[in-house]
Amino acid sequence: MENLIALLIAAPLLGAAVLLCGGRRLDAVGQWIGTVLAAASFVVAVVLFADMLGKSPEDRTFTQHLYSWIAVGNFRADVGFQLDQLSMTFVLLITGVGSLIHVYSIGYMEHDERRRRFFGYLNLFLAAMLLLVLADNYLLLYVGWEGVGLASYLLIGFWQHKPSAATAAKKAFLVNRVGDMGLSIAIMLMFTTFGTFAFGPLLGTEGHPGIAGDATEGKLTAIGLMLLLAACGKSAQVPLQSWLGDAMEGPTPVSALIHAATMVTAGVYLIVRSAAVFNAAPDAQLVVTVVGGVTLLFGAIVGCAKDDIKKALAGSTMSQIGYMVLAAGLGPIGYVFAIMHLVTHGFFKAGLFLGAGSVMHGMNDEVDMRKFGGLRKYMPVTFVTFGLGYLAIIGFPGLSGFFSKDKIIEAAFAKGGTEGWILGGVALLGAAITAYYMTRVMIMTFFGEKRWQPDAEGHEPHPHESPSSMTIPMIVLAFGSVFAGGFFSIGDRFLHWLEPVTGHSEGDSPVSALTVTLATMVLLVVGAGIAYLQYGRSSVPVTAPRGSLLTRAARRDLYQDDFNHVVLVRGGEHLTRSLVYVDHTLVDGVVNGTAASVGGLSGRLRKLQNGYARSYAVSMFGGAAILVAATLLMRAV
Amino acid sequence: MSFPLLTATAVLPALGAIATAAVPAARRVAAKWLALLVSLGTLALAAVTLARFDPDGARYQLTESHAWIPDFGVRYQLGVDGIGVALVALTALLMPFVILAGWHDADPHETGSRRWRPTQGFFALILAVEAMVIISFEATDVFLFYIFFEAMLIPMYFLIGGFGDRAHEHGDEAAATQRSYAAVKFLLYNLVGGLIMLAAVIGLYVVAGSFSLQEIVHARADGSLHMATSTERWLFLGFFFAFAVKAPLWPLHTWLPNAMGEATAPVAVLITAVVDKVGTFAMLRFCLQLFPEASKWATPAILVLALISIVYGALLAVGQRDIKRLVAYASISHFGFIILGIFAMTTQGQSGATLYMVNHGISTAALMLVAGFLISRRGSRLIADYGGVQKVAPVLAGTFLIGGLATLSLPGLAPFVSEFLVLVGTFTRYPVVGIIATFGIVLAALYTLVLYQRTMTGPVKAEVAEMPDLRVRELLVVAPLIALLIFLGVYPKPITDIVNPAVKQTMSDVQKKDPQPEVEAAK
Amino acid sequence: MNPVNYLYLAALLFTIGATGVLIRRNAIVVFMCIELMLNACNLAFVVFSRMHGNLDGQIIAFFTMVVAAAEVVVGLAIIVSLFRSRHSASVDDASLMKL
Amino acid sequence: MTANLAAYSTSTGEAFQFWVLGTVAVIGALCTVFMRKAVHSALCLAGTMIVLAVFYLANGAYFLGIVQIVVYTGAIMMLFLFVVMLVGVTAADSLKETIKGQRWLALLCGLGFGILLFAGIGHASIQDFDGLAKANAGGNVEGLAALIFTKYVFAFEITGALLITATIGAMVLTHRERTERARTQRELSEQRVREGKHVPPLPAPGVYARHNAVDIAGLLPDGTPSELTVSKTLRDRGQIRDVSADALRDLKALEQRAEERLERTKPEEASK
Repeated sequence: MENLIALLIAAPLLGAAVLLCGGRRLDAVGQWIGTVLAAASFVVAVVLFADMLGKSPEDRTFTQHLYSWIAVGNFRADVGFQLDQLSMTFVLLITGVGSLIHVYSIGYMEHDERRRRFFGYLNLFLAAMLLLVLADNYLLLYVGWEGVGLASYLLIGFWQHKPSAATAAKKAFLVNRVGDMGLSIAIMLMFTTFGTFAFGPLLGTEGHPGIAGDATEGKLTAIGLMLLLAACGKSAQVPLQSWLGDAMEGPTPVSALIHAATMVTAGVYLIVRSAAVFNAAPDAQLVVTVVGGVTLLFGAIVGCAKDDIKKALAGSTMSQIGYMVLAAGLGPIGYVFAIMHLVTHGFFKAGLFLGAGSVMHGMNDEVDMRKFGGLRKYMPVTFVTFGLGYLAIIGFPGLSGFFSKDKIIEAAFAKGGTEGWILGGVALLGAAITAYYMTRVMIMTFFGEKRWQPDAEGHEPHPHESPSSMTIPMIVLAFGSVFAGGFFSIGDRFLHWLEPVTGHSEGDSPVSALTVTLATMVLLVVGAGIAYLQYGRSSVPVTAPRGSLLTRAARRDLYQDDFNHVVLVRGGEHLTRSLVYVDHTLVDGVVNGTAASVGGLSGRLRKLQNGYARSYAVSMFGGAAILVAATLLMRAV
Repeated sequence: MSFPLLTATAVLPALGAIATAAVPAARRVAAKWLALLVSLGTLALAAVTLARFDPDGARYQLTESHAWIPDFGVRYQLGVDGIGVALVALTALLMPFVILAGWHDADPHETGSRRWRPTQGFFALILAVEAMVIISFEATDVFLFYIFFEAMLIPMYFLIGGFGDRAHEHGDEAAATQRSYAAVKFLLYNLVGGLIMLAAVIGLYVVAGSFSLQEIVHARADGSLHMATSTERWLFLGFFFAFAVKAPLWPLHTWLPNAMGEATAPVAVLITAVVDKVGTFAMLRFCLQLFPEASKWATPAILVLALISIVYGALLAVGQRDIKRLVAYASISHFGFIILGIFAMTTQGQSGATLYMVNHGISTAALMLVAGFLISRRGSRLIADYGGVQKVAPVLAGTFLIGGLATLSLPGLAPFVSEFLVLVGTFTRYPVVGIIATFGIVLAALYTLVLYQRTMTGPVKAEVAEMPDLRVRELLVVAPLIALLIFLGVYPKPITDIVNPAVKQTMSDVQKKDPQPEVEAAK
Repeated sequence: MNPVNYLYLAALLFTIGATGVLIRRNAIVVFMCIELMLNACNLAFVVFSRMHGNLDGQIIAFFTMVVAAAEVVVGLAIIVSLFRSRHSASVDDASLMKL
Repeated sequence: MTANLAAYSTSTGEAFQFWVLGTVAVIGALCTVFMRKAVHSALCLAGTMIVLAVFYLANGAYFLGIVQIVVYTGAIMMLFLFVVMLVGVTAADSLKETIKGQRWLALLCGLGFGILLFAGIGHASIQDFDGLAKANAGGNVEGLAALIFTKYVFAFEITGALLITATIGAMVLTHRERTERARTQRELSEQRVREGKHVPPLPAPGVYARHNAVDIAGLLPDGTPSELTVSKTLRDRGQIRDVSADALRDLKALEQRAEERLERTKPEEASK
């Protein structure tokens, strides 16, 4: 049974290989090949899951060793897989949501001539993401880590003819590379500190504690911070968050799959997976929570101001991942809830993005919410599914988000001390802002009067419901958004499932769970109410008003991008330009200068060779005289 | 005495060069096929060598030794260790692709050349370079090595100066001027390095009384040959300077962008993927083995220079306007990594560096040859002249992207393994150096993706709208290289198995041990 | 008188001849100076012959004369043909050795 | 005298002869170098050579002495004179130096070399003179012949080959094969027109003048002399006689005489 693990990856990888190398012959059937192989992977995952459920919690770690990849000295990296409860959770999410989005894409990308390629990239992404979560050592994880980065690059830039898409793709890859640098330094640190970076010996398995805790705290903090840097890059956390908004240039299914449900959560996976390291490095944990808290607010604020529906959702994603990172930084009290929120977020955010895609599909690819309005009548299915996703994300009682987010807020308070109050307060505030911006999106898109206008060529959009290939995945995801949280929480099913891997401890919360829930409810209502007052009661202007200072700042991603642009891009341009100049004038100048001075010297010496035989005769004669002199001198001596 | 396999591997291309040059003027196509067949034959011989090589056997295998100039103790002495055999295999492997990629580069009607029999000359010169490079990798006699180390400059000079890239922004006249400038610069730069090395070679003979690598190493090991510290350092510097020019190491690098920019793409591949490797290879074989103490003495300075090369090369690559010069500066950055790995004096570093030489050869060949195909279609080397190629020539763009991704060391492709090994190997001994070098991977992503974005994506430029996609011949060149990149990225064991024992030997020569991890893994 | 004085004389003549070669521009005069140098040598050989008491020195001088004769014949022929093509017998006019 | 040749020191007669003739030889050599005209150089050289012949004789080299006079002075120097006449006079005869620093360098080298030679000779310890009495006992010519045809026979034969080669070489060098058709007068005139200079034939000497000697330049209409009218050789030698002023002066004198004859002058006024 354990040998099936490789099949999980192999299926989508085969799909990618066939679709990308297959050529035009496969254009007609490309989408089916891709979808079937993604679904096959999901089926394998379900089989493995069933098998895993049949075992006792202690025996649920499956491993499969394929071959020795790199072996030099005591540096050993194998290609091997480890499937435990944590990985299983991810595998199910990835293959499940992934398959749904494949199905969705069949409809969404129907008219794109490069559809085959799109499905190839999607399959490539699935393979890389599965490799990321299944790897049994950090180096192999790194392969998956960069693999998803590559897939993300290819998919963001899928519409390459648009310069904005190409730039966004490049930016995403570069920012991620900065994070990757963190991961590679972390691996190097692990190797020098422990002599290994395999999960087994390092992090330990059930009953066999790893050696991660044996190192000095300074080393562990360094490793932890480097892992956090990696997580920041992949999960769009401050300060490496800038790429996510631009990444919305990609096709919407991509935004749903990669930039909402799966890839961006890889950072959370990394932190939770490295729990053994973080548990022994409290300073690193503190930084993780701070990053999570800051991003939580950052994303939420940005999400409030965006008029582009996808960018608003991207801000929301950032913010929700901030919750997860915050939870992961809390240590054993938060790991499980981080993952739980990750899964529920996977459902509802994917559903929201698919809904947004459906809206765009019906609106001639318009993304400006100010040009939507009143769409509920035209797209009932989209409206309902989107609405359920909306309720889930704001934490409406009984829906998924309610259970997972509430737990995180509780856990933040449970951290204790001033930190606990601050983190808990931030999380609560975040919940309020979430309610605000999501209500804003909801109202601007589906309620109010219709505001759409003919496009440049005079085509009036005709909003219509999407085909069933698109609506069915949305319905399935909406189903998940509604029930997943409850299903997980009743009887602490999820907690018991993950506990063997991540460990769990109940914190000592200064605030009771009920108080937190009530406070959340109140803030939720306040947030949603303000949004309703602002957008539901009065009509929405089609062109964005200038807005307050904060709004303008939020529209520009709180000027963080501008900072990057001025400092890194402009500065880098100046640096490279001056270096090119230096290379040409100084480094090469020295070389050419040497050459020129040798040339000048020979030019002067050449004048001795004036071509007159008599001149040469003088030198001959002089030479003869010198020879005679030398002979005589030698005789004399 | 058994069949002289190593000699045969070098002699076959040499004979092939003569035969190709002798093909009658009218039979140009025959010359091409002959060159291709000879290179394939050499590849077969190299494969046999690789198969006959026993990684766990003696250090130097398949050895041959004959007296050559008895008066000076110069011997015709060949032998390969794991590092040498890997590089011989790389050289033999790349040549058929270089020849195939340059199939039309020397056609008189294409180049408008009035030279006498250009095609025959072009392919004969390529084979001559191959022969000389192979024998350099095989020589275990310092003098023999020196001769071919220098002699390969001659055919390279003619290849750069005689068969340059026709795509030049200021027309043919300027191209010819630039080309001869580049060729002369290449020659003089390397000659200066070579002459300094010659002095060191003679000095070594005076001190050691022998040119034989093994003899000297043995004599030094058992104490029968003592070198004064300062003598050893001077000799080391003499050797190292020549290799640093060839490699090239900052600040001795400025010949490379000119040479690679002006040469045709296959010749540029020849320069960076094959000929330059002799420099790094020689550092590993001659500098470290002959002068272990001096190598350790010079390590800090060399590491700093290598770091500068990595960052500087990458930054300059970002600032280039010319595709081929960009690849050249990227190569400078990569050579920084190789030298870093060699002088980190760890097993991982040196194995990684050797692997890096092989992988860099393949990846640069892939990127540069595709870039060459691209340039030959549009007739311009300027990045700004392209745009939207992806739309009209998706296969070309795809292969270009894969070549680029290999250059930025994407995991899953071969260069990643080597680059990571180098970084780890460096990091274990010099953490700060390792971290700074890691910045190189971000910069690598920057220059590669900027290049890809500016040339391949965006709206289709009018001039490239009619651009044909890769032809069958071109696909034949690129596809195997890409397959190899993926294979070695996923399964580098065939090479590491061969290289590891040799690296272990070198490490014991310099009497260095890997740093041990702070926390021993509980088994 | 010591016969060594003959050698001094030979040296003096040789030097004068050599200087003449360097100073004069007319190829014919240059040639004459060369002849002067050869004659100085011959004188030295003859004196050596007397010093050593055998005739080998004279034989060498004899051969020198033969060679000088041959040289003059060819040299003058060269001058004549040079003059024909360049209308000058100046050695400076034939400065094509310059790049 | 022959017997004395064996002596270490020489007779007074020989010493006298040496000092007198040696001086002559040195003067001749110097003149060879410094005479402006090649003919003079050649004659001075011949003088030096004759002196040297006498010295050969004095040193017991009778055969060589005669050969020196007959072959060298008689044949070779005459060949020189022939060539001098053939080549004519050129600007090269000037002693003016054209290469910067050449003369000083040459003198310096010569002086240094001479000093070195003198030092060398002085340094060499030449003690005993064997003299040629024994060697010349059977006759100088016979002695030489015995050596030439035995010990030096190969060298002798090779010099023979050398002489033949030199002869043929000289013939080849001076022989001029006419490789192209001689140009007709028409072609020559066309060439002159094409080149645009001296379209008409060169002017004859003495036109517009009362002189027609070859060394007198003809006068142009404005009374200035035209060098073109004089042969190149004379021009190079600087032997042109300028009579432009003469003509005017003559004219003036003529006018004066005519005036006097026509009694236009007033002697009384002149006498006043």
